[in-house]
Amino acid sequence: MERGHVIPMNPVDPDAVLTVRNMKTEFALRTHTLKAVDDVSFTLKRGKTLCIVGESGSGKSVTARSILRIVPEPGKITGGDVILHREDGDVALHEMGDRSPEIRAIRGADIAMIFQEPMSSLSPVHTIGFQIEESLILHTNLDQKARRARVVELLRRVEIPDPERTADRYPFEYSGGMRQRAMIAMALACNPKVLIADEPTTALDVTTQAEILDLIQELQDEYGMAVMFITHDMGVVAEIADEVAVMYRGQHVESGTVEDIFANPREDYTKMLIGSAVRLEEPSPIKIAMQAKQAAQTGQEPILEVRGLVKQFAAKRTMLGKLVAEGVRAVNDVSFDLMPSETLGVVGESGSGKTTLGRCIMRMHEPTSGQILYRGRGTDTEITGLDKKGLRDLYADIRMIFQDPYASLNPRMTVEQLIGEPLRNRKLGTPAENRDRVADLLVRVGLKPEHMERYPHAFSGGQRQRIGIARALAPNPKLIIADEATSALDVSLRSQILDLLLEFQESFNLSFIFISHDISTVRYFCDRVAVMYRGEVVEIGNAREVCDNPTHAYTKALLSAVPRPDPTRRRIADRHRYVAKDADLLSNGASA
Amino acid sequence: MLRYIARRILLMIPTLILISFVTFIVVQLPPGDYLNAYVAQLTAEGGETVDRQQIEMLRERYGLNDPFIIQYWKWISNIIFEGDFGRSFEWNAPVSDLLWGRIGLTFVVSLASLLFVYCVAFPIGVYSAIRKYSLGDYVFTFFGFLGLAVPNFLLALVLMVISLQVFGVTPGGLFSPEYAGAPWSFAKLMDFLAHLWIPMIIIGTASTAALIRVMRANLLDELNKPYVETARAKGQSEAVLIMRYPVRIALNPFVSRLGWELPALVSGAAITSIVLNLPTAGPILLTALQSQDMFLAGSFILILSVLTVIGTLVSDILLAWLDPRIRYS
Amino acid sequence: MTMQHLRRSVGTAALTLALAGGFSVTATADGHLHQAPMLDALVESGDLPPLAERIPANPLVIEAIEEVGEYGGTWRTAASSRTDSWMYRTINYDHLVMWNQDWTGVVPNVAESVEANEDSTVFTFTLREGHLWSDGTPLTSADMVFAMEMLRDPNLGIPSRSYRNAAGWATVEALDERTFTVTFGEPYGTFLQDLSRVSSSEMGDGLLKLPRHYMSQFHPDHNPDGIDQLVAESGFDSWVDLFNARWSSYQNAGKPTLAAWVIEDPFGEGTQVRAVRNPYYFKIDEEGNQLPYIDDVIFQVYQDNEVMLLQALAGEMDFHGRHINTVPNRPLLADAAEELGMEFIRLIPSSANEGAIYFNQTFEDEAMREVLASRDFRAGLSHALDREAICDTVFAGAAVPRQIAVSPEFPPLYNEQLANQHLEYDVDLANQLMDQAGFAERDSQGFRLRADGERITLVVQVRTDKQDMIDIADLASRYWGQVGVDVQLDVVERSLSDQRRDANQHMILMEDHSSALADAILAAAPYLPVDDDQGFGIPWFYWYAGMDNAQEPPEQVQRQIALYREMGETSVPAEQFEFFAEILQITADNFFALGTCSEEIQYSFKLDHMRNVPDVMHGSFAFAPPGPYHPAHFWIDDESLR
Amino acid sequence: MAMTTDTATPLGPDDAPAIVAAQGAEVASQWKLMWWKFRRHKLAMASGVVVLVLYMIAIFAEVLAPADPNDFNPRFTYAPPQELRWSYVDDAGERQWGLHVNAYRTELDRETFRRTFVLDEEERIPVGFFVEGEPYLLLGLIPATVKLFGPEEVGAPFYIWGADRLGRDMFSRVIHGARVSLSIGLVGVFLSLFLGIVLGGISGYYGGWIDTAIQRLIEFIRSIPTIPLWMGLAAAIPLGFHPLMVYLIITAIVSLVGWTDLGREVRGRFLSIKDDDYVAAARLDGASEGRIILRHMAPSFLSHIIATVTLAIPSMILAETALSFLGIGLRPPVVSWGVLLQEAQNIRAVVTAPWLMVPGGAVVVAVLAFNFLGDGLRDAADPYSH
Repeated sequence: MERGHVIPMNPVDPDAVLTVRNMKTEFALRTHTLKAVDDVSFTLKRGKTLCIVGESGSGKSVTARSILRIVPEPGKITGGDVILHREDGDVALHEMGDRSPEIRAIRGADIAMIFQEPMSSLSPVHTIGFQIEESLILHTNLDQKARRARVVELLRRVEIPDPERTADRYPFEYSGGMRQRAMIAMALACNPKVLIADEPTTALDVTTQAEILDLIQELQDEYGMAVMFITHDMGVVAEIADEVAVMYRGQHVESGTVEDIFANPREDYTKMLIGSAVRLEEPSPIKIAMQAKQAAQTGQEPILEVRGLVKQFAAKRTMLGKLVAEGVRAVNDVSFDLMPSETLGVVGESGSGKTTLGRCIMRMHEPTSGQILYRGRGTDTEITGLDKKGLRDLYADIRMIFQDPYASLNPRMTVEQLIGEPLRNRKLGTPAENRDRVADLLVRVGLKPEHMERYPHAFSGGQRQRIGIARALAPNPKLIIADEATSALDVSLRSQILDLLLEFQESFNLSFIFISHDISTVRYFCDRVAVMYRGEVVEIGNAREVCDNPTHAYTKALLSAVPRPDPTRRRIADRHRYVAKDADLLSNGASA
Repeated sequence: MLRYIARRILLMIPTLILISFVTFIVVQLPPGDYLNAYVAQLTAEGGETVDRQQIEMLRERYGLNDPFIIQYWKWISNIIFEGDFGRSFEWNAPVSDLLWGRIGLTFVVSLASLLFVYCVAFPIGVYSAIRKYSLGDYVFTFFGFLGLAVPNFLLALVLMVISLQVFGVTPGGLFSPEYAGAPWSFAKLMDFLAHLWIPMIIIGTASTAALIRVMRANLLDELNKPYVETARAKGQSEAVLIMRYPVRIALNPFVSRLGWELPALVSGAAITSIVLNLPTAGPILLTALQSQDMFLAGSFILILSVLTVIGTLVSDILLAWLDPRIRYS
Repeated sequence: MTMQHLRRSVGTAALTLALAGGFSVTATADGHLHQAPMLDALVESGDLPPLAERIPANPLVIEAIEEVGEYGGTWRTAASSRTDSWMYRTINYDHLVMWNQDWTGVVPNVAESVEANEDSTVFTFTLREGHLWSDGTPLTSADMVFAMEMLRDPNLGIPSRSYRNAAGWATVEALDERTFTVTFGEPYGTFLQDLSRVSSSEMGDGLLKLPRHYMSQFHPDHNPDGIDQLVAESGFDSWVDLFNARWSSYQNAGKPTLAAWVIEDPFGEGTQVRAVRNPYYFKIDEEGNQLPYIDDVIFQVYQDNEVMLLQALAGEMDFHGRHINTVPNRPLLADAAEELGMEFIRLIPSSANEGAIYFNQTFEDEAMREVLASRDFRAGLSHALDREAICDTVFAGAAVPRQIAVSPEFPPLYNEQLANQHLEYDVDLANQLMDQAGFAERDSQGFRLRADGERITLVVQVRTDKQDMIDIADLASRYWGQVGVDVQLDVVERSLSDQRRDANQHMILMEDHSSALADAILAAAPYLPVDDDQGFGIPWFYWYAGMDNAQEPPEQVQRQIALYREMGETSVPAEQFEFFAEILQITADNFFALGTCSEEIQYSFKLDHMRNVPDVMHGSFAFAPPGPYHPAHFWIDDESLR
Repeated sequence: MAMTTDTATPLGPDDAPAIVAAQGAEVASQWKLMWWKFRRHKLAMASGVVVLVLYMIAIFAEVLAPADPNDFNPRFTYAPPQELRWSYVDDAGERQWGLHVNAYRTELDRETFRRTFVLDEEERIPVGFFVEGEPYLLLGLIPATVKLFGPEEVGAPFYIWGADRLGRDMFSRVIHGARVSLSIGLVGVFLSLFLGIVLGGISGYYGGWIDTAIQRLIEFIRSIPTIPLWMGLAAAIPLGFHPLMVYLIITAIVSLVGWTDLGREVRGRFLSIKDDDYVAAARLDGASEGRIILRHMAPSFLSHIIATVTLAIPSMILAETALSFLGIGLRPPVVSWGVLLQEAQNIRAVVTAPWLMVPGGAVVVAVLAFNFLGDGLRDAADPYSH
């Protein structure tokens, strides 16, 4: 297909650092050959950032690896040219063997790469210092002292506090942000011409992400290297890209300058990507309609009242009383009300205690103190006081949607068994009736009744989350706690799922507690929002207000760190910074 | 690190108490006591008759009529407070005179086998992980299991017969006759090493397979961890990066297993020693158990167990030294 | 060389053993004495007194079986445990008296002469003049008195059968430096024979194993001041433990001995025991060479007889006669013999039976005892066995069918009926006998029933350590099954087997016995209940020995015991045989036990270069081969090995 | 991981998982998927067949064994194996077809006391299939006399794997030995599995001090060298016991040590699963504790347990042989591979009657088969991992 040539190639472009032409990479799977990279071409220019954007399975990471010829088994680079333009002339990487000394001389020296998982991408048993130094050993002939000096300098450059000391620390002693900085330092060790960043911020909190993005840009300005930035987040793209290449299913859909792409995308897929990102910038139309209705009916009493909820995780001790883990106040004196058919968003970064809050309400964690009053069924139910039996009944009213659609569905049960489980356990109706109910639910969540006999492994992530929702709805609940329900999904799927939830909220007037680290989804989905920081609710109020003009400093910082899918309104650079010295040390990359 | 060690040592204490107790139960289980066995052995071959009242007096003297717990307390308290392991009836000698030399050799042999096992298992494990499902992988695996499948004692006997028929020498024992009585000397050491390898291999074969599998499995897990890719992206060469990163990490479980291998090897040594006639704990322990020479048997089992517990400790410490994550938490 | 006078003065039966004429050193061929070259240096340096001062005035002169030998070399052999009689028989068979080589009687050894009184209660020994322990200390009657005191000491419990009889411990009196008496409460006619045999305890002749000047330090009565310190140093808890540890020749090199070789590397750490020449040994050859010829003896100690066998097959055993000289191993050794230059020595077997099956006549259970007591039933069982097949299978033809009896090779006591009654395989006869015994009734599965209608189930108790017996029992049970008798094997570890037996809990006991030759009298248990080494009447033995749990035996058994007591009053073998023959006749009539096979072939083996070893020996354990053939004068005819 | 986007593996969430490739995988249960995965493991498949065959042999020993394992025959002690022949040349020089073995001519050498066996080319012992034999009870109930194959006239000398020191047919003995040895493995494993699941389960599910205690216990048991422990325990068996009783006790002893591995395995699985989202989900679906454990948790570690169990069996079998070797295991007349090996445990066997070591071969085959099978099962145990 001719799309490969969408970028007009100018071989004598003076700024061109790396040219990729018609690259093809295939994975020979047992059943079929998967074209992970199918005829992709692009050019990286000095001091410019090329964002490769696409959803999971679009093959963007494989593209990056193909350049360095480090495609994992059973991947094979089957064609295309990769040419590195150096002062001393062009080098054809595609002619080098995967393990040849030539390519190795280029890896880490001319072209460096940073990866998504800052934890697992660093060896747990070697000091950060050594792992950085290794590149120097490989590509420079500095003596040990010089290398050490360089390492310290690099660490200082990426703003690692007290580099002399921390250089000898192990990755597990670093926080997520610090690790990623260390990775960057490692990549910069030999002043590469090209920096390939593969989803470097995906695993990080927004504030941390903002800082890392900052850093990368600074460094780019400083060293004038070309950056190839791989991401799935249109917001990030808008923030940092000079040029954008969109990939879908291994193919190069379209590319152009960031402004063009956002202003007038040509391809439907691109439109969809940008569209679904932009939609989340505004409250959902359905929501607005509902809120209008609700405005009419007033004077209801809340379906759920939380008062002074505290969860103190006990310090872990060994038999001999040695302290293993410090006790933490994951949830600290949290109070709020939840109205019928209202949605309360809970936002916060990892470690803010939002997940714990949700689980405390469900009594999956025992609250240390505080009250949880549930008014779902006429009488008031003091959840904290319920016994096992009482809880089981409660679980019919209050349901949960989990974050990970893979982990939360037992792979060994059929869809019918999964969705039917709550019905069966509550003996609501005969098997036959339940069967019909399951079929009905499947249709409602956009699946087919004949999917009942299937097992989860037959479904994609999005579909699984739908199954999860069906399971949550099965016993006609009144309140649903959705813990990062859409975080694991691709952007295009998120809005679909959220809309689906909204439909149900409308038809069953459900109440939601919607836990998320992602401000945009909250804005899109929630009536009110509570912002959590270190176990406390620092701000709570109408979603729109909180999102548009926050009062609390932290909220400001948080919001201002969120990248917007609009290249014309870049703002991360001049964002608010919430000064909490050890904030960085506290957030541990992945969200809890 | 020191605190970690201290803690582990503290944790050993209850285990040790339990061990000593169970040990004593075990040696007490068989019906009758040493004197029955003694009399039986004397009257064998139509030989001796013994003055029954003398036997009764002996039984009194050795407190064989005391209740179990008292006997246990006498035994253990003597060991703890006076380092006195009691007396071997059959050998007419203090247990400690018989104990240490043989225990020593037992552990020399066991550790030698341990060394052998690890030296064999490590490279093979790495190889068959990197060359997964290759011919070599299968071949090694097969021979590994073969070693596991052939009973030690059979292997020992066959090896001996072969070495007799082929080389005309009997490989039994750990020393040549001329050195058996002699004090330790360089020549004796050489002679010892010359004898060591047969038991070493025989005992080792049993455990090798398991360890190969451990190494292989762990390495397979590590091989496609992101940090390997990081190193690759740095331009490190395959050989170096594999040894430096995944292998280095896969080493931990490999090492931590060391503690569990030791008991197995000591057991293997016990059996093999009987066939190969090695002056280790095995043979004397067996006779002690059969002749109900309880203090001797008990002390042997106790010490062997204690040493294996210590072995476990050592392997844990080794692990902590290898893996900073354990060291620092 | 030595000869035995049987003097019968009127009315008295007394026995004297003495050295004819009393040899003197000068009487040797060239009138000079010679010693091993290895000793010359020591004598010159003065570390050792000259030979003449080291040996008795009248040493025991050994008449070589083949020829006068040459000094030097090592005798390589093996042992299996600390209490391995092979060691007693080879390097420690020096008792006061010993068997003569054709096993017709007893001759002096350490003792120069011995005399028994009329009723065999008092025995007077005379030691050799100038006889010294291996450390040069003189051997005197005082040693004997001390030793007896130790043997009797109830604290110690040193096993020593020879100095006890039914009436209890002997008393020893010193008449002078060299003469002493051993006195018993009751007649003990077989005392000297008993003294000549080895036992399964290393003690053997106890009087000679406890040198006073050495052992007395370990006994509080003799070393009241020093003892505590010694105990403390030794690491033992009590003087008893210390003493018991020290009298063992095989565990401490220190203990002086009279034997030809002195233990140098004792049992313990290593895998071998080594004994070196005793420069004070009291035997010389005809040419006045002090024995032993061989410098040292090395016993490799093995846990596993198979490995021991390997040593033999590797040609690293000069002469060996235990553990591995079994019929199953014969083919292997025979194959190796050719190239190793190995010779087999025929042992005249003393096998009363390899599978003696005792029917407990005093079994608790009434109904069952009735069955066991029926002679016809037992005879029936006996006829039900195809012994030819059994012996062929288990012993590859090296054993022949026989009841428990004295072997034809020993005419004085051979009893045709005892040996061969009910021997032939005849199923019909077997059934007929059992039917007429009153056990014709059978149950649904065709098993015979007792009077009370219960099935007869014979429980045969066999020892784990005797594979042959287990096999025999296994095969026998199948034959008995064919005549409708249900059998259950109860394979039991030895000490447990003995416990049960002594508690009279066994129903049917299986044992093996030598005592088919001259030793029949010494180990008479298979024939009459004078010891617990039998399975037909343990309580009867208690009755005989005046112990608890006794039961009065039936009249004919009492008759046997009476005869046995009478026999005890004479020390004259010929007379003893008369009494015992009568006892055996009663045994034959009682038929309390039935035999299966008795071994015809026993052997041991040596390498050609091992000289002065006879090619035929008496094999009986009691005879202690090769002891009576003077291992001290064995020699190695091979320069390279000397 | 919370926010998974595509890493190195091209199989992101929205490529339906690879396992779906196979026909009808959407509705394939765990066990079907495991079977598919296992099937690809050729060696394991083969081993599986071998194991199956072995147990068949054990069950139908009486039918397969031409002779009673305890039938002795004085004339054929240490008889070497006979060669099964399909044809022979008759007196007329014609080649005749017919399965047979040749009889021996045997004599006893009075010097070496060895029986020499010479194959008698003249005398043929015709061998047939489904021939009459000694009567026996099939599976312990059905009386029968038919043997799969054997000499056509009952009791004719027929030793295709030779005879032992009492002239018993090794072939029949090995076959009967399989019964005891294999069942010891099985029974032992189930005993230890029971212990392992109960204790390991408790330990893993409840955690806390119980966990610590049980972990200590396991640590303790594992720190005692097994052989001395066995020696002690086995020495303690009242030897008057009926062979069957001894058999059970021995099994118990063997498994007493063996359960610790299983215990750790079970615990490990429990711990890893009990915090999984889908277990939490089940709880929120109002499932009872019992149902959570049995319906939701058990299936996911059952497969792993099965694999571990399979891998545990060989060690049991080997343990039995070791005990028998020490003379503290099973005893004749019980026939087990261990017992047979013990009888081969002498120089004479190795040198002059190597066929006595055939049981060793049997042990090796069994152990290998179980190991490879277990390996395959372990690989297939989790069909959902990519």
